[in-house]
Amino acid sequence: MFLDKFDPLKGQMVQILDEEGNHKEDLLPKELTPEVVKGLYEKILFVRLTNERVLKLQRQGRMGTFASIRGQEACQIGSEYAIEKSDWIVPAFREHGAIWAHGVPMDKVLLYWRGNEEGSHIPDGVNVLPPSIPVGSQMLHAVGLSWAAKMRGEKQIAVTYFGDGATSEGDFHEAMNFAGVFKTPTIFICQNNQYAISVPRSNQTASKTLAQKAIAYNMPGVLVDGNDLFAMYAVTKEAADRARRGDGATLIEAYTYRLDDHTTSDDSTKYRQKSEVESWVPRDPMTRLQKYLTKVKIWNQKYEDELKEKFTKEIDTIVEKIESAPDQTLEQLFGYTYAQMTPQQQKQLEYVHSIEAARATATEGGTNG
Amino acid sequence: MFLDKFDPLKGQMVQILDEEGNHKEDLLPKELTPEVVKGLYEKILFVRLTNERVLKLQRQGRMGTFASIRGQEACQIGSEYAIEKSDWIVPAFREHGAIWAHGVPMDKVLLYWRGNEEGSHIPDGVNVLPPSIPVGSQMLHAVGLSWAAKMRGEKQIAVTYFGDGATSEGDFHEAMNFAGVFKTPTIFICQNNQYAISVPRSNQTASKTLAQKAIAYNMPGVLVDGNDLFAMYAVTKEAADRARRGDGATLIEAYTYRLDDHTTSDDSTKYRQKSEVESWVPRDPMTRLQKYLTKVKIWNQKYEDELKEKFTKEIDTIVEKIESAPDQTLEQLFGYTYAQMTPQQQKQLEYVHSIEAARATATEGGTNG
Amino acid sequence: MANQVLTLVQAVNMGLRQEMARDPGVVVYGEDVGVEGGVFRVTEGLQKEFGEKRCFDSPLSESGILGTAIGLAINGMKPVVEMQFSGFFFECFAQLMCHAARMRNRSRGRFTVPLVIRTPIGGGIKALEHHSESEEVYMAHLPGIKVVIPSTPFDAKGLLIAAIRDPDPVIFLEPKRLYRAFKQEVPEEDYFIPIGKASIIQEGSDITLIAWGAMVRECWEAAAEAKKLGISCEIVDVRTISPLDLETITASVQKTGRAIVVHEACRTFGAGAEISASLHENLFGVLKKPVERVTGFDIVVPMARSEDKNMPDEFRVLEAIKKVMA
Amino acid sequence: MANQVLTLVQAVNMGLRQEMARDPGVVVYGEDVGVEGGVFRVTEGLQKEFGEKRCFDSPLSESGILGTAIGLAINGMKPVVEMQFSGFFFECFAQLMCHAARMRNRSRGRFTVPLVIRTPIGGGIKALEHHSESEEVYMAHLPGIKVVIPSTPFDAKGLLIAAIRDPDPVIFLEPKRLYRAFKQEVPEEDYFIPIGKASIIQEGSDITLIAWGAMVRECWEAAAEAKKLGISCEIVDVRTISPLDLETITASVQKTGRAIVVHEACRTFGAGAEISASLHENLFGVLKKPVERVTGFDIVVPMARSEDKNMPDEFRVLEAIKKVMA
Ligand SMILES: Cc1ncc(C[n+]2csc(CCOP(=O)(O)OP(=O)(O)O)c2C)c(N)n1
Ligand SMILES: Cc1ncc(C[n+]2csc(CCOP(=O)(O)OP(=O)(O)O)c2C)c(N)n1
Ligand SMILES: [Mg+2]
Ligand SMILES: [Mg+2]
Repeated sequence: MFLDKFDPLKGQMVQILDEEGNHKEDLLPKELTPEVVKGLYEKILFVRLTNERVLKLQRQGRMGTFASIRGQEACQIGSEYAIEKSDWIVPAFREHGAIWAHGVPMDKVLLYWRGNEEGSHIPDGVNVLPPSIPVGSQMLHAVGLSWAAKMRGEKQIAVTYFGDGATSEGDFHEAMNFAGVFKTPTIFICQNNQYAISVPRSNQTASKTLAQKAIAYNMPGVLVDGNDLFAMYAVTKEAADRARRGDGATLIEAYTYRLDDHTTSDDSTKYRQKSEVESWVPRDPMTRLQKYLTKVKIWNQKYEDELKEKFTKEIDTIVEKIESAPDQTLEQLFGYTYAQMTPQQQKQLEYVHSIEAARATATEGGTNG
Repeated sequence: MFLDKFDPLKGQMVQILDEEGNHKEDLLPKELTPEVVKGLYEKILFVRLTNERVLKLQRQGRMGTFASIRGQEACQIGSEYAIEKSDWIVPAFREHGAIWAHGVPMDKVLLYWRGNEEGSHIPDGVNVLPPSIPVGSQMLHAVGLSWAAKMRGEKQIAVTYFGDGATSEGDFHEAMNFAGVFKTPTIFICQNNQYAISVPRSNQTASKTLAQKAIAYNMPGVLVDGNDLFAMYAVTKEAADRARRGDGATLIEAYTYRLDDHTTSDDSTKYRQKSEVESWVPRDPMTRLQKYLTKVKIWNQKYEDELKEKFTKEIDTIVEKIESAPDQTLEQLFGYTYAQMTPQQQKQLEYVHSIEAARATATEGGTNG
Repeated sequence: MANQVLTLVQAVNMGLRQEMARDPGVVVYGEDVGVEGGVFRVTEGLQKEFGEKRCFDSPLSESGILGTAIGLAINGMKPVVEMQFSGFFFECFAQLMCHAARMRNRSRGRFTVPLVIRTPIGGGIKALEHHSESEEVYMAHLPGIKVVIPSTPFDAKGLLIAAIRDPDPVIFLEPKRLYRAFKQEVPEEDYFIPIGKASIIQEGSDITLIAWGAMVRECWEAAAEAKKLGISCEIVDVRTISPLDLETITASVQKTGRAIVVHEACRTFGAGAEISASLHENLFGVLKKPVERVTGFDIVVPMARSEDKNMPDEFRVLEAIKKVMA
Repeated sequence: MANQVLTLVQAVNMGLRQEMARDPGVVVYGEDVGVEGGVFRVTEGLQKEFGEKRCFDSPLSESGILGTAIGLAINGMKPVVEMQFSGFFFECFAQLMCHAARMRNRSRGRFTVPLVIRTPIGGGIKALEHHSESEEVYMAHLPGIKVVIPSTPFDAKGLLIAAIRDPDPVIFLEPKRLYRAFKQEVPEEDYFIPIGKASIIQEGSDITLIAWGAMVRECWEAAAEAKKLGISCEIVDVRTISPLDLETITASVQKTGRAIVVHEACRTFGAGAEISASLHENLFGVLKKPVERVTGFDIVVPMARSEDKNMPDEFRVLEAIKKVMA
C-alpha cells in the first residue's frame, strides 16, 4: 500500500504522525494501539537517556569514541518493532536503538563503545550482527543472511541499516543488485540523517532522493519520515510482509536528522549552522510522540518523571557493570582468530606472557631495564 | 531531444535506421550525409575484416586470446564519430572499433592481443587509454580525465565503454555517482551485448533496462538500438554537446548483441541457442547499412568487392608488421615500472641477464646443467 | 572404491561434487560457474547434478559474491565461491579483511564464517593481462584467513575437502598452469589433506627446495638435473601458505643446512621473505649458506609473449642450486 | 624565512599549502577534507585559502576517489587524495593495483599517474575498530607504487613535497599516533627528503634498530635505556618502505653486526620479514646474532582497551636488545 502509492520520483514521503502529534487515521496500522505506542515510547526514552549518559561518561574519559543516535530513535524503534525476533538485524554503527530493541543487552552496547571486544560478543539466540564500522559494507551480509533462510525455505528475513553516506559505496550497489537478482528477503533501511560526518547529503549524490536508487534494481523504494514512529513501523511492516511472501527486497529511505555531533570526536559546528539544527528540534521524534500520547491520555509530566527515574537507575546499574567488566585477556585476544591457534600464535602468546611478566617485575622494581 | 523524449522506464528505445535500411527522416542528423555514411560504413567493414582475420590467426596459433566485436561495430563507429579527436576514449577490452577510429593504429591493437606490451603503448597525441581488462574499473578514469578538462576550463570530454556485466561492479556505481555529483563531461556507453561471458543480461541485474540506472544519479539515461549507426551517432552527439555545455554526464545503453564467442577461449554453444544467435543476424548493423547505402546508390557488390580487396591487402601488411615486431626486451620489462628503476630491480635485471646468458650457453651446449 | 586418473581440474570438480552430495549446505556460486561450468570447467556438471539452487551464476560482482557468502556462512550455509581470476581478487579484499577474517574474533566466537574462496592463480598459460598474477602473500598476511594451494590432483581434492570442512574461511588457490598439466590417480573415497601441514615430497640431504603450486614441478625437475651432478635435493611442498608449517620446513633445512625458496610472485616483500627470515632466525649457525630466493621480479607481470622471462623455471632453480652448493 | 615549531599535522598542512600555492594542478580531495579540514585537521584552511575547486569533499567512496584521481593525474592534474583511515584502504586497492601501479608500464610511458594518496596509519590513539591497522606491506609488495612514512614533522613536510613532485604514484602514510605527539622546528622554505633514502637518526656501534613511523620513537626511547646499560644503538628510520633503502640498512648492520626490526603490523609475512631476510642473505657470516623482529602479533588488532597489549613499545624493544646483546 505504501510501496506502490508513494513515488520518490515525485518527492512523496510517507508520514502518519506529524510534528503536532496529529495522525492520519486511515494510514495508522491497527496494531499500533495506545498501549503498544506507550511501550515503544518507553523504549525510545530509555535509548535516549542511555545515549545522554554515554555522552556524559565520554566527556569524563570513562567511555571511548561514541556515535550518538539522538533524533534517530523512531527510525530504529519503529522499524525493529515491525519484524520478528527471529529475523536478523545487520547494523552499521549508529543503531544502538534497533539492536538493543532486538535483544542485544545495553551493557554489551556500551562495552563495545568502551573498546572491549566483549561488547560485540552478541549473546546466543540474538540475531544481530556486531556493529559494522566500514561504511556500506554490511548490507551484503544482510543479503546473505536472508538468502540463506530463503534457500532453506524458512521465513526469516533480514533488516540492514546504513547511512546516507553509505549509498556512495560500491558495496551498496552490489548488495542492492544481488538482492534484486536473487529476490532475497531483505529490507534496506537507509537512515538519511543528512550528513556523512561533515558532508551534507546534497554533496553525497546528485539524486533527489535516496529512495529512487531502488529503481536501478527493479526494487520498490520509498521515502519515509524517519522521525515518525508510525510511518517507520508501517512501511517496514509492509516490506517485511512482502519479503516473507517471497516478493523480494525493499529500500526504505528514512528521512531524519542527526541532532548531535557525528561522534564524540567530531565538532559539528564546523560544518553546520546552529539554526539548521534548531529547525529540526520541533521535528524530534520524541516530542511528537509525547503530544500523541498526551492526546490519548497516557503521557503527562509525572509519568515521564517516574519513567526517567526508573531508567536512570537501570542505567546506573549498567554503567557499574561495564566499568567493572574485566578487560580482554591475552588468551582472548589470541583465541578467536581461528578455531585453533596457529603455531605462530602459540609462540607469540608465550612471548607476550613472558614480556608481561618481565614488565610486571620491572614495574615493581621501579625501573625499566 | 533524444535524452528527454525516450524514457527507458517506458521501454522506449531510440532507433533511426531499421533492419530493412529504412530511416526516420525527422530523426536523422543532417550531418550524416550519404558521403559521411559511406565513410563510416567503410570503417565498419575494415574493422570487421580485421576482426575476422584475427580470429583466423588465433586458430592458427598466431594470435593470443582475442575478444571479437562482430555485431557491435555500429555502437562503436557511430559513437566515436560524434566526438572530437581531442576528446578521450576509455575502453574496456572489446572496443577495437572505437579506439582504432579514434586514432590507435590497428597494428597496435593487434600487438596487444598478441601479448606484446607495445600494443598498449598508445601513440602520442591519441587520447585513448589502453584496454582495461578488470571489468567495470575504467569508467572512473573517464570521469577523472574529463573532470581534469572541466577543472581547467577546457572543452574536452571523455567517452567510456563498458559491458552489461560491468554495471554490476561497485566501480560502475561510484563512477556514475562522481559524475553526477561533479557534473563531469563524461559519456557512459554501456554496450549491452546481452552476455557477460555466459551470464545473460537478465541474470546480471533485475532492472528492466540498464539505461534506467541513471536515475539513481540524477543523470539522463537513454536506451538506443546499438546496431543502428545513425541512432548511436545522434544520441552520442547530443550527450557530447550536453557535456561540452557543462550540463554533465549521460548514460547510453546501446542494445546490441555479441555475435561471436566471448573470446577465442570461449565456446558460446554451451550457454546459448543457435536459434537465438540466428535471430540477431538480420539485425546486423552492417546489413542494414548496406541496404541504406544501396538505396542512396552507393553500395553495390562491386564496390564491396573492391573495398574488401583493398582492405585485405592493408590487413596483410598489418599482420606482417606485427608478426615481425620484436618482443619486449628485459630492459623494457623492467624499465617502465617507475620513472627510474629501483636498486632491487637493477640487481634483478643484472641477474636475469646473467641467467639468460647462462641459458643460452647451456642451450648451445645442448644440455642444461 | 576405485581410483580415477584425473587432472587437477577434474580432481577439484570431484571434490566439489562429493562435498555437495554429502552436505546440503554447500552452495557453489560465482561468475560463470553455473551453466558454463566455470571458465576453466572446474564446476562442470554441478548445476546439472545438483540444480540451480546449489550451483549458480552470480552477477559480475566480486565484493557482492564474498559479502553475500559471509552472510550465508554466518546463517548456516557453506558457500564455496569462485573468484574467476586471482587478479580480480582485490575487488573483494575489503570484505575479506574487514569481515570474513574477523567475524569470529569480533563476536568472540558467536559468529563464524566457514566459507571457501576458490581462485585460479599464477601464470604460465599465456593469458591476458591481469590473469597471471600471484597474490598469495596478501592473503597470507591476514590473520583469520587460511590459504592453501595444491600442486597435484591428489592434494587438490584432499585440500579442498579439508577447506570445505574447516570452521574458518579458507582461500583455495588453484595453480592454473597445473589445471591440465598432468593426471594422477585420485581415490573416489573421502580423504583430506590437513591444512597447516607441508609435505616432504622428495627426501634429500644436500639442500632443501621450498615451493608451492606450479613451482613445485620446477623444483622437481631441477632436482632431477641436480641429481645428475651428484646433488641430493629435498623438496618441501608448502601446500598451506597460512598458517605456514615452519616446523616441517625448518626440520628439513636443519638437516640439509641449505635452502632455496621458489615463488612466482615478485620478490620484494613476497612470501619467500618470511620463509627465508624464519629459517635464518631459527637456524642461525646451522645454515651453511644463506637462503636463496628464486622468484618473479619486482615488475608488472609481463604479457603473454614475455611472461617466461619473469617466471622462475627449472633452469633458474638449478642455477641457484649450483650457486648454493658451490 | 623563519622556522615554525609544528606538529606533524601542521607540517603536512604546511607542505600541502605550499605545494598548492606553487602548482595550480594540485587538487586535494577526499572524505571531509574540505569544509571540515579533515577528521584530523590535516587539510584545515586549505579550502578557505584555495577555494572549493582546489580542496573539496568527495562522496564516501574510496574507489571513486582513487579511480577519478587516476584519470585526473593522467590528464595533467596532480591529485593529492586522502583515504580517511588506512583501514578502509582496501576499498580502493583494486584501482591501485590494476591501474595506478601499472599505467606507466602498460602504456610504455605514454601515460603516467603522478598522484599522492595520504592516509593515517597505525594505532596508539585508542580509536574505534578498523582505525588502528598497519597495512604498509600490502602496498610495498606492489611494483609501481612508492610508499613513504615520516616519523617527524620535519620529515613529514619534506617527504610530502617529494611525494607530490614524484613522477609516480606515492602513498604517504601518516602515523596517526604522532600527529600531535610532539612539535619540531620546520622550515618555511621549500625542501624535500629524497624518496628511497633511509636515515641514520642515531649512530651507534653495538646494534642497529630499524623502524618507521611511530615505532621510531619507541626505538629511540629503548636506545636511551640501553645506553644506561652500556649498549650503543644505531637507529635507522626507514622512511621509505618501497623502494626500500637496503643499502643504508645493510651498511649499518654490517657495522654493528646485530639488528632488530620493529613494526606494528602483524609479524608473519610482515615488512620485517623482507628486511630480516635481506640482512641475513646479504650479511651471512657478518651477523653476530640472528635478526630479531619486534612486531604486532598475528591477531586482529585489539580494540581500544587492549590495543597496548599488541603494540610493540619501548619495553619490548629493550628486552629484544638485551636478548640480542646477551
Ligand atoms: C569504508 C569507510 N570509509 C570511511 C569511513 C570513515 N567514516 C566513518 S562514519 C563516516 C560517515 C558515514 O556517514 P553515513 O553513512 O551517512 O552514516 P552516519 O554516520 O551519518 O550515521 C565515515 C566517512 C569508514 N568508517 N568506512
Ligand atoms: C573485475 C573482473 N572480474 C571478472 C573478470 C573476468 N571477465 C572478463 S570479461 C567478463 C565478462 C564481461 O561482461 P561484459 O561487461 O558484459 O562485457 P562483454 O565481455 O560482454 O563485452 C568477465 C567476467 C574480469 N576481467 N574483471
Ligand atoms: Mg548520515
Ligand atoms: Mg556483455
